[in-house]
Amino acid sequence: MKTDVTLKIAGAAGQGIQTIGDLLSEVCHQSGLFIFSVDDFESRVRGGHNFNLLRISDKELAAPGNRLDILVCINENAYDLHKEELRSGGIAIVNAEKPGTRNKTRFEIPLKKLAEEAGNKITANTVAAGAVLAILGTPFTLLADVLKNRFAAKGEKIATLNVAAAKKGFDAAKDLSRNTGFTWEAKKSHNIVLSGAQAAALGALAADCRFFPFYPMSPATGVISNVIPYTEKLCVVVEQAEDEIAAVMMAIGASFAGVRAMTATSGGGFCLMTEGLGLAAMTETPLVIVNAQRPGPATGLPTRTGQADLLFSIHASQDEFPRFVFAPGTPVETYETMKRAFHLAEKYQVPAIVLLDQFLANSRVTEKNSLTVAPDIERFYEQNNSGNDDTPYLRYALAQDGVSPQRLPCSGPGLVRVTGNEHDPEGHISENAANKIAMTQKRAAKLPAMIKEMDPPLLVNPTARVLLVGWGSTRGNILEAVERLGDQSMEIGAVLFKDLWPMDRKAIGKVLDNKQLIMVEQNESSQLGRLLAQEAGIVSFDTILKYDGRPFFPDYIVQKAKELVK
Amino acid sequence: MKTDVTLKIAGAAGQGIQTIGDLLSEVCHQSGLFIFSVDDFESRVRGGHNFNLLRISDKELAAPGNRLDILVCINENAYDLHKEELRSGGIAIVNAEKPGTRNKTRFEIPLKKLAEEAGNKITANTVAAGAVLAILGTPFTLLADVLKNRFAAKGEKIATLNVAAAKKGFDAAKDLSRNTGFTWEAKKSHNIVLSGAQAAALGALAADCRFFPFYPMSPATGVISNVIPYTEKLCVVVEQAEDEIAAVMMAIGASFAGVRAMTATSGGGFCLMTEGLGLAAMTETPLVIVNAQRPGPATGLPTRTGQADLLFSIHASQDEFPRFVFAPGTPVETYETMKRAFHLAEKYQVPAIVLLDQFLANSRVTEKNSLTVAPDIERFYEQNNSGNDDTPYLRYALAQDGVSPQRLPCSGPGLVRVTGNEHDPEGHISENAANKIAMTQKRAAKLPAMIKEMDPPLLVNPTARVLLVGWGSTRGNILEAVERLGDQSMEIGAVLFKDLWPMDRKAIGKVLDNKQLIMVEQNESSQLGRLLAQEAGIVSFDTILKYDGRPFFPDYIVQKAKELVK
Amino acid sequence: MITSKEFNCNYENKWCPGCGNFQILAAMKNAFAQQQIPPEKLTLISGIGQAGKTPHFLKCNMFHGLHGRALPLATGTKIANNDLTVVVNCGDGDCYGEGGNHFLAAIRRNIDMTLLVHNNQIYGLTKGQASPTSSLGMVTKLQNSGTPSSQFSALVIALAAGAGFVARGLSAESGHLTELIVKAMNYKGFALVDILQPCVSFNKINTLSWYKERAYKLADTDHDPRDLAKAFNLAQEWEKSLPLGVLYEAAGTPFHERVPNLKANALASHNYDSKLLTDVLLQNL
Amino acid sequence: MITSKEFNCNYENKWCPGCGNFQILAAMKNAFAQQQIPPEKLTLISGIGQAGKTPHFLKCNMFHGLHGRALPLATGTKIANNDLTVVVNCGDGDCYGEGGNHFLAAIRRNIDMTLLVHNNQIYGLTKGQASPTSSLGMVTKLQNSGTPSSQFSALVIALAAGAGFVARGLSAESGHLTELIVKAMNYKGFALVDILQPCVSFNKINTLSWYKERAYKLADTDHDPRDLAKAFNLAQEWEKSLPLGVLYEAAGTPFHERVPNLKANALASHNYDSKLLTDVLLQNL
Ligand SMILES: Cc1ncc(C[n+]2csc(CCOP(=O)(O)OP(=O)(O)O)c2C)c(N)n1
Ligand SMILES: Cc1ncc(C[n+]2csc(CCOP(=O)(O)OP(=O)(O)O)c2C)c(N)n1
Ligand code: SF4
Ligand code: SF4
Ligand SMILES: [Mg+2]
Ligand SMILES: [Mg+2]
Repeated sequence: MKTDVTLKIAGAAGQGIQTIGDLLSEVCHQSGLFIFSVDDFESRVRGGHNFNLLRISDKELAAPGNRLDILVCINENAYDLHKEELRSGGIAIVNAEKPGTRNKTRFEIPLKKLAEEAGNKITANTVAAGAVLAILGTPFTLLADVLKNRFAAKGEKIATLNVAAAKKGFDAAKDLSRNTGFTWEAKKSHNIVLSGAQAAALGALAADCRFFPFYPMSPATGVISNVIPYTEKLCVVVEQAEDEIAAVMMAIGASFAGVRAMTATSGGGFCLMTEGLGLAAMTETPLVIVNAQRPGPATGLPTRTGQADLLFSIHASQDEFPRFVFAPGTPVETYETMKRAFHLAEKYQVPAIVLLDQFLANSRVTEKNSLTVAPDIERFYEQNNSGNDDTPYLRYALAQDGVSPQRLPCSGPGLVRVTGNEHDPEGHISENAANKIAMTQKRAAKLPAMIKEMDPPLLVNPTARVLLVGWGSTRGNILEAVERLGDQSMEIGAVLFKDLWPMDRKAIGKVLDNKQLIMVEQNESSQLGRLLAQEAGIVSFDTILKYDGRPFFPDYIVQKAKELVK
Repeated sequence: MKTDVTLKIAGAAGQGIQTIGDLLSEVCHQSGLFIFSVDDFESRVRGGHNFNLLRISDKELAAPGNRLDILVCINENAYDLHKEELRSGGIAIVNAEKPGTRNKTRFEIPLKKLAEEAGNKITANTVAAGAVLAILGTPFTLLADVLKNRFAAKGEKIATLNVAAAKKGFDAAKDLSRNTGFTWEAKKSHNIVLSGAQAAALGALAADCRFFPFYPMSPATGVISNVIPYTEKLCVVVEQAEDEIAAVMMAIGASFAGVRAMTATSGGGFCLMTEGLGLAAMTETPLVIVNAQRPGPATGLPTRTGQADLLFSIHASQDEFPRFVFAPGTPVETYETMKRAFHLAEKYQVPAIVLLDQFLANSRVTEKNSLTVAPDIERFYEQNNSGNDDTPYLRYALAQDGVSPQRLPCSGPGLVRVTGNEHDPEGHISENAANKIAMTQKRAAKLPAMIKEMDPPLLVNPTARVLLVGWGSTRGNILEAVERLGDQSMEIGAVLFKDLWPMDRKAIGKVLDNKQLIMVEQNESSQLGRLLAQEAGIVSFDTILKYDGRPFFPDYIVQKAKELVK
Repeated sequence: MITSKEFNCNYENKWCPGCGNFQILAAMKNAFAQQQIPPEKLTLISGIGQAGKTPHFLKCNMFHGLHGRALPLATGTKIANNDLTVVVNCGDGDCYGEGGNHFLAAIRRNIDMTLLVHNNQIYGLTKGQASPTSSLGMVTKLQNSGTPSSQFSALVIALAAGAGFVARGLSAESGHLTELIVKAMNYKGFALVDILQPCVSFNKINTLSWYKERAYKLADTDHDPRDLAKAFNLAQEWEKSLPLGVLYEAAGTPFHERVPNLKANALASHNYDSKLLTDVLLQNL
Repeated sequence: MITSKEFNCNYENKWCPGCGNFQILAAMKNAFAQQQIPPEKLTLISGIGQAGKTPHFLKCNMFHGLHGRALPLATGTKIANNDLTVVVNCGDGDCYGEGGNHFLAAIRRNIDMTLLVHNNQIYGLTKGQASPTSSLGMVTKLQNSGTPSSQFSALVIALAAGAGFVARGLSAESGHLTELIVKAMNYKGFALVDILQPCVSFNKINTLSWYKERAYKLADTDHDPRDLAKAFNLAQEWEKSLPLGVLYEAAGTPFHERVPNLKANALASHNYDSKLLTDVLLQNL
C-alpha cells in the first residue's frame, strides 16, 4: 500500500511559507520519499494569502493532493480559509501568541515565542517545520542533519540556532505524533526534486544554449532565474532586454551567429514576440521560445495557472510556416523537451515553442533521475568553404526536404545573406511569383519530416471505450485520475500529448476514433479538442475544463469523469 | 451579350502608370460602364516594373480580366514581359522614340514627342490615354470633358494642354479603332467606383469613427490616407503613432472615453497589436482593427496580396475571448462591414477585426451605389446617473448575456474602473477563483448572441454537388468562375464567407454536408478549410490555393475546378 | 470643499508595509483635494507594476492598462476627450523600460497630462530585477554580475526630448511632492514628475536614507526653471546630490492646440450628424 | 589590398535615381576598404525601409531584419560573437520611431557596433509620411495639417542617453562621411553616425541644398569632441546651422567588457563540453 500524506502551509506573503515547505520537502527527499509541492500566491510581494501544498508518499507522485492531513496556519485567517479542506482525522497547527488549544484536530503553538526561546524569533519557520515533522513521526536527527547542511554556509552559529528552534517545535508536538506508515531513514536515492522552471533551465543548458535574453514576466522569470546559478561555471550570458521584442530579436541575432539562444516569456510578452517569431521562420533561423502560460486575457491572473495559449502558439504571426509546439508534463519531461527543442529547431531551421504554465513551472516534484548530458551534440551548420561571385553560397537553396544548408556569417568565403522579405535562394529580396511559390513550398516541405520527429501521445489503456485526453501539465492529474477510476472498476484510458505540433493526424485519428473522448484542459473552449477536430476529424467530445487559475486535482477529474461517462 | 475588354498599362514605377489607368477608368465610369482595376507594383518608389490591369464592361464585373485586348507599354521591357498575355486580336501600344511599327498587333507611338508637340512632355500619359480610347472607339469629347473636369482646379491652361495632348494620342491611333460593342455616351449612373481601402475609410467615418491612430504599413496605409480628405470637413483626427503598439493603445484609450476609434495595419504590425487586442477584450472596450493582409511571413512581399491571417486573427492574443472577424469581398461590402464592425464591437464590447488584403484594398471597382449614412446611430452607453460607496457602479456586473452596462468616465457620479487584470464586477483586481470563473463565463456568454449577428455565407447554387468555398476578396473571382463553369454546363455552386467569426457551426454544417468542397483560398494550408473542419466537422475537402502574391483570376479557378471535379 | 479623505477607497491596498508608494498616494490625494477635483472628475491611467496598481487604491475613474503602455492609452483618452483631467502612474520599468518609446513620443506630442513615475530603481512587482534606472553594476538576483547597462537618466532624456515640464520628487517629502503634482497638473502640456521611491523589499541600495542624504530642494537654491542649460546640468547630478523640485518649466503648445480638429471642442463632445456625414461622404462619390 | 570596388555586387539597386543613399553606400564601401575589411568579414544588419535595404546592395554577410528591430538583432549577434564586425543600417523612422526604445537601450549597453542612420526626415519606402525627425508642422500627404510632434533630436537624445560616440554626416559629403564611418568603427563601444540624406522623392523641404546651406564641418572649428556640454549645445543647433563631424567622443567600457562571460572569448568560440556540463548541471542535483 502506498502511504500518502498531504500538508498545507498557509499564511501571508513574506511569512516564509515556502521556507517551511522547502525544509519539509528536503527532509522527505533525504529519506527517499517522493513529494509533489505546489505554491499558491497572489500577485503581490507582502501580505495577501499564500500557501504551499505538499504531498508526500513512498511511491512516485503524479499530482498534488487536496484533502489535508496537516494544515499549518501561520495566521488565523489561514485556518478560516482552509479548515474545511482537512480530511477527517486531519490536524491543524495554528500559530498563536501563547500555547492554547491542543487536541487531535487543532494544535495552537506559539511559533515566535518558541523561536525566541531557541535564540532568535526569525527561526519561527524552523519551529513550525519541527512541529510538523514530529507529527509525521520523523526522527529528529533527520531534520537536524538537513538543517546543518542547509545552514552550513552561514556558519555554525546559525545552524545550531536553527537546530535548537526545530527541536522546540518538535518537542512541542511530539505527543501528537501519528503513524504515517513512512519508513524514516536517511537514504541515498536516485531521485531528484525539480520544478518545471528549473528543469527547463537545465535542459536548455544541457542543449548548449549559451544566451538567454529575456524580459521579466511571471511565470517565465523562473526559467531564467534558474540559469543564474550556472553563470559562474558555464560560459553563458543572461541579458535582461528592454522589452520582449528586443528579447526575441536578440535570440534570433545570436542564433544567426551560431550560438544557441532562447527566451522565456508569458502571454503579453509572447504577443510582442510574435513578429520576431515570423522573422525567425522566414529567415529560417533556429529559435526556441518558452511560453509559460498564465490565465489571461491581458494581465489576467499573473501568478496563477492555465493552459489557454495552445491555438495562439500554433497560429501566432502572420501568414503560415512550420514550427514545433511542445508541452511537457513533468519536470523531467521538460528537461528532455528543452533538449529536443534546441536540436529540432536547429535541425529544421524553424522556431520551437515550449509551453509551460505556472503549475508546471513552480511545482517541485520528485522523479527518477534520468537526466543526462549528451556526450556529443549534433550541430547543423555546413562548413563555409566555398562561394564566389559566379557560384555564390545559396543560403536558401531549393532543397527537396526544405532544409537548405546553413552556414555561419564570417566563417569563410561564402556570404551569408538573410532577410525577412521573401527572398531568392541567395538571400536577396525577390518579388518573383514563381520564387514565392517555390520558397513557400520549400518551407512547407519540412513538415513531413518534422511530423516524424513528434513523439506520439502517451497512451494509457488505449483500448478502453472512454479516453481522457489532455496535454502538458495536466498529465499527472489525469494519470492519477485514470488509476483511481480503475480502482473503482471504471475502464477509462488516457491520451496525453506532449508533442503537439505538427500533428500526425492519421496516427492520432486512429487512436481516437470511435471512442468517447473527454478533453481535460485548463481553458474554457477546449483548445486541444478543437485542434483534434480540425486535424483528426474528431466530431464530438466531452470536456472537463477548469479555468479558475488553480490546478486540477485528480479528485475533481474523477468526479467529473463519472458524471460524463455514458 | 456582355461586352468585356481588358487592358494592361505597364512600365516602371514613377512613369505614371496609374494616371493613365485612372483617366481611362474615369471616362468609362462617365459613360456608365463598369470597371475592375487592379494595380501591381513592387516595394520600391522608382523603377522596377508596375502595371495597371483594367477590365471594362457594360455589365457589373466581379473580377479582373487576364487575357489582354490592349497592352500599353511605357517601356520596351513591359512589352517583353506581357506580350504573351495578349489574346488573339489584341494589340500592344508601345512607347517609342519616334513613330514606328504600326499594324494590328503592335503600334509604336512616340508619347513624349507627341506630348511635346502638344505643349509639354509631362502630358505623355494623357497622350497614351487618348490613344487607348481611340482604339476603344470612344468619342473624343468624352475624354475631353473628363480632362477638363479633372484639371479644372489647376487652371484652364493645364486643362487645355491636356486636352491637346489627349487629342494627339487620339488622332495617332484613330484608324486602329475597333468596335468594342460599348455604347459610348455620357450617362449619369447610379454606380460608384471605389477601392476597398476607400470604402473602409468611408464606412468607418459613416459609423462615426472620429479617431484614427495608425502606423504606416502597406497595404493598410491606404485605409488611413483615404480618411485624410475628410479631415477638413469632419471633426476627425488622424494621428501617426510611434509604433503599432501605441496605435492600438490609443484606439483603446479613445474608445474608453467614448469616441469610436480604429486602427489599420498589416501582418507585422498586427503582431504588435495582439497584446492590445487582449486588453480590449479583457476590459471589454470596443475596438476595431483593420488587418490588411499581405503575404508573409515577416516582411514577405509588402505590396502583394494574400489571405493567410485568418487563423491568426481568430486566435491572436493569449487566452480566449469572443471577437468578431470579418472579411468583406467587395468595396461596397467593405463599407457595410466597417459600419457593422463599429456597431457590433460597441454593442458587445468586444474587438472586431476586419480582414482586407492588397487586392481588395487597392482594386477600384464599379458597383451599384447602395451606400447610406444612418439617420441616427445607436450607442451603447448607459447614463452615468448613479453610484456611490454603498452601491457603486458595476462596470462588470454579471449580466446574463455577458454584456454589462458601459458608462463613460467622468460623465457622472459612477466611477468607471477598468483593468486588464482579472477583476471583480466593480473593476478592481480580483484573484478569487469563483470570480475568475464567473468573469470568463460572462465574457463567453456573449457568443450566442454574437453568432446570431453573423450574416450567413452567400450561397450560389447551394444544391449543386460541388461547392467552391471562399472568403473575403476572392468572392468575385469565385462568382465569375461559377458562372463560367455553369456556361460550360458544370453544375457547381459556391459558399462565400464574409462574416467569419464567431461561426454558426450548425447552420454552416448543414450547407456543406455531403458535398464535394473545393476551398479557394490565397494561402498554402487552406485556413478556412481547417477552420470548417474544426467548427463544422468537415472531414475532407479539395483545394485551389494560390500563394504567389498575385490575385486569382476566374480562368484559373475554372481550370483547376475542372481538374478537381470528380 | 473636497478633502483628501474623499479619495479614500476601501479596496485593500496591496503594497508592502513601509513602501514609498503610500506617500505618493497621499500626495496625490492632497494634490487633487487642493485643486478641488472630485474623484468623479479624475481619470487615472496606469501601467502594470506596483506603481500601476495605484489607481485601485483611491477613488477615481481609472484604466489600469498594460505594462509599458500607459502613455499611449492615456494619449488616446485625452485625444478623445480633452476635457478629462488625466494623470498617469507608471513604474520606472514600465515607463522607461518597456515603455521607453512611448515616453519619448508623449513628450514630443506635448500631450496635456501629468505623468507620475514611481521610480524605485527596481522592478518591484516581479520581485527585484534591475530597472533602467538601476545604477550600472547594481547586483540583483537576476543581474548577479551587476547590471550591465548604464543608468537611464529620465530627467536628462526628458529634457533632450523637449519636455516643457520636468520635475523630481521624493516620496518621503510628501508635502513637497503634493506641490509638484499640483504644478504639473496646472502645466499646459506634458508634465513629468519623476518620484524617487524607496522599495523596502528589493532595493537595498537606494534606500530612503540614501535618497535623503543626497536630496536637496531647488526651491532653496536660486535655480530658475526657465534655464534649460542649467536644468540639463541639474538633471545630470546623481551620485552625490539629488535636486528635488521643478528643474525646467517652459510654456509650449500642447497637442490639442497643434491639431486643428482638437482646438475648439473635445472630439467626444460632438453629436452624430447624419446630414453632415451624408453631404461630405456620399455627395461627391 | 582591398579596394572599394571589391564590395560591388550585381544585385539590382532599388533606390530612386538621385537618392542620397547612393553616396552613403559609396562611403561605406570606401570606409570598409580603408580598413581593409573584406566582404566576408563584414556583418551588416538592418531594419526595414529604404535604408534597411542597404546590405543587399554591396557584398557582405547580412541580416535584413524587421522594421525598428535592427539594434536588438545586432545586439544578439554581437553578444554571440564579439569577433564579428557589426555595422547597422537604419532609417530615421526605423531607428527613432518604431525602434526608439532599442536605440536608448543599445546606447546604454554600449554594445560595440556602428549605427548608421540614413536620416531623410521622412518615411521613404512607405511613400512619404512624417518621421520622428520631420520638423514640427511639416505637411505631408498623411500629415495634412502638419506634423504635430516636435522634432526628435537624435544627437541630443543620444548624448542624454550617455552615448560615447556621436557624429553627424551628410550623404553628399561622401569623403567626410567615409572618415566618420571609419572613426565610428574604430570606436570601442556604441557609435552613432546620423547621416543627413536627401530623399528626392518625398522630402521637398530638407533637400540637398537645404542641408548644404546650413552644414558646416566641426573639423573647421575648434570643437573638442571631449567636451560634453559643448556637444549638447552643438547637437541642439538645427534651423540655422548643422554641424557635421564628431560631436562627442569619450572612452567607455563596452558591453562585452562589462559582462564577465564575454570578457575573454566570444560565446560562439567555446566548444561543447559534455564533461563540464555533466559536472555543473547534474552532479549537485
Ligand atoms: C508585456 C509584459 N511584460 C512583462 C510583464 C511583467 N511585469 C509586470 S510588472 C513588471 C515590472 C515592474 O517594475 P516597475 O515598472 O518598475 O514597477 P514597480 O513594480 O517597481 O512599481 C513586469 C516586468 C508584464 N506584465 N507585461
Ligand atoms: C512593424 C512594421 N510596421 C510598419 C512597417 C512598414 N514600413 C516599412 S519601411 C517603413 C518606414 C520607412 O521609413 P524609414 O525608417 O525612415 O526608412 P526610409 O525608407 O526613409 O529609408 C515602414 C513604416 C513594417 N515593415 N513593419
Ligand atoms: S515590492 Fe517594493 S515597490 Fe512594491 S510594494 Fe513592496 S516595497 Fe513597494
Ligand atoms: S524614396 Fe527617398 S529615400 Fe527612398 S530611395 Fe527614393 S529618394 Fe531615396
Ligand atoms: Mg519600479
Ligand atoms: Mg527615412
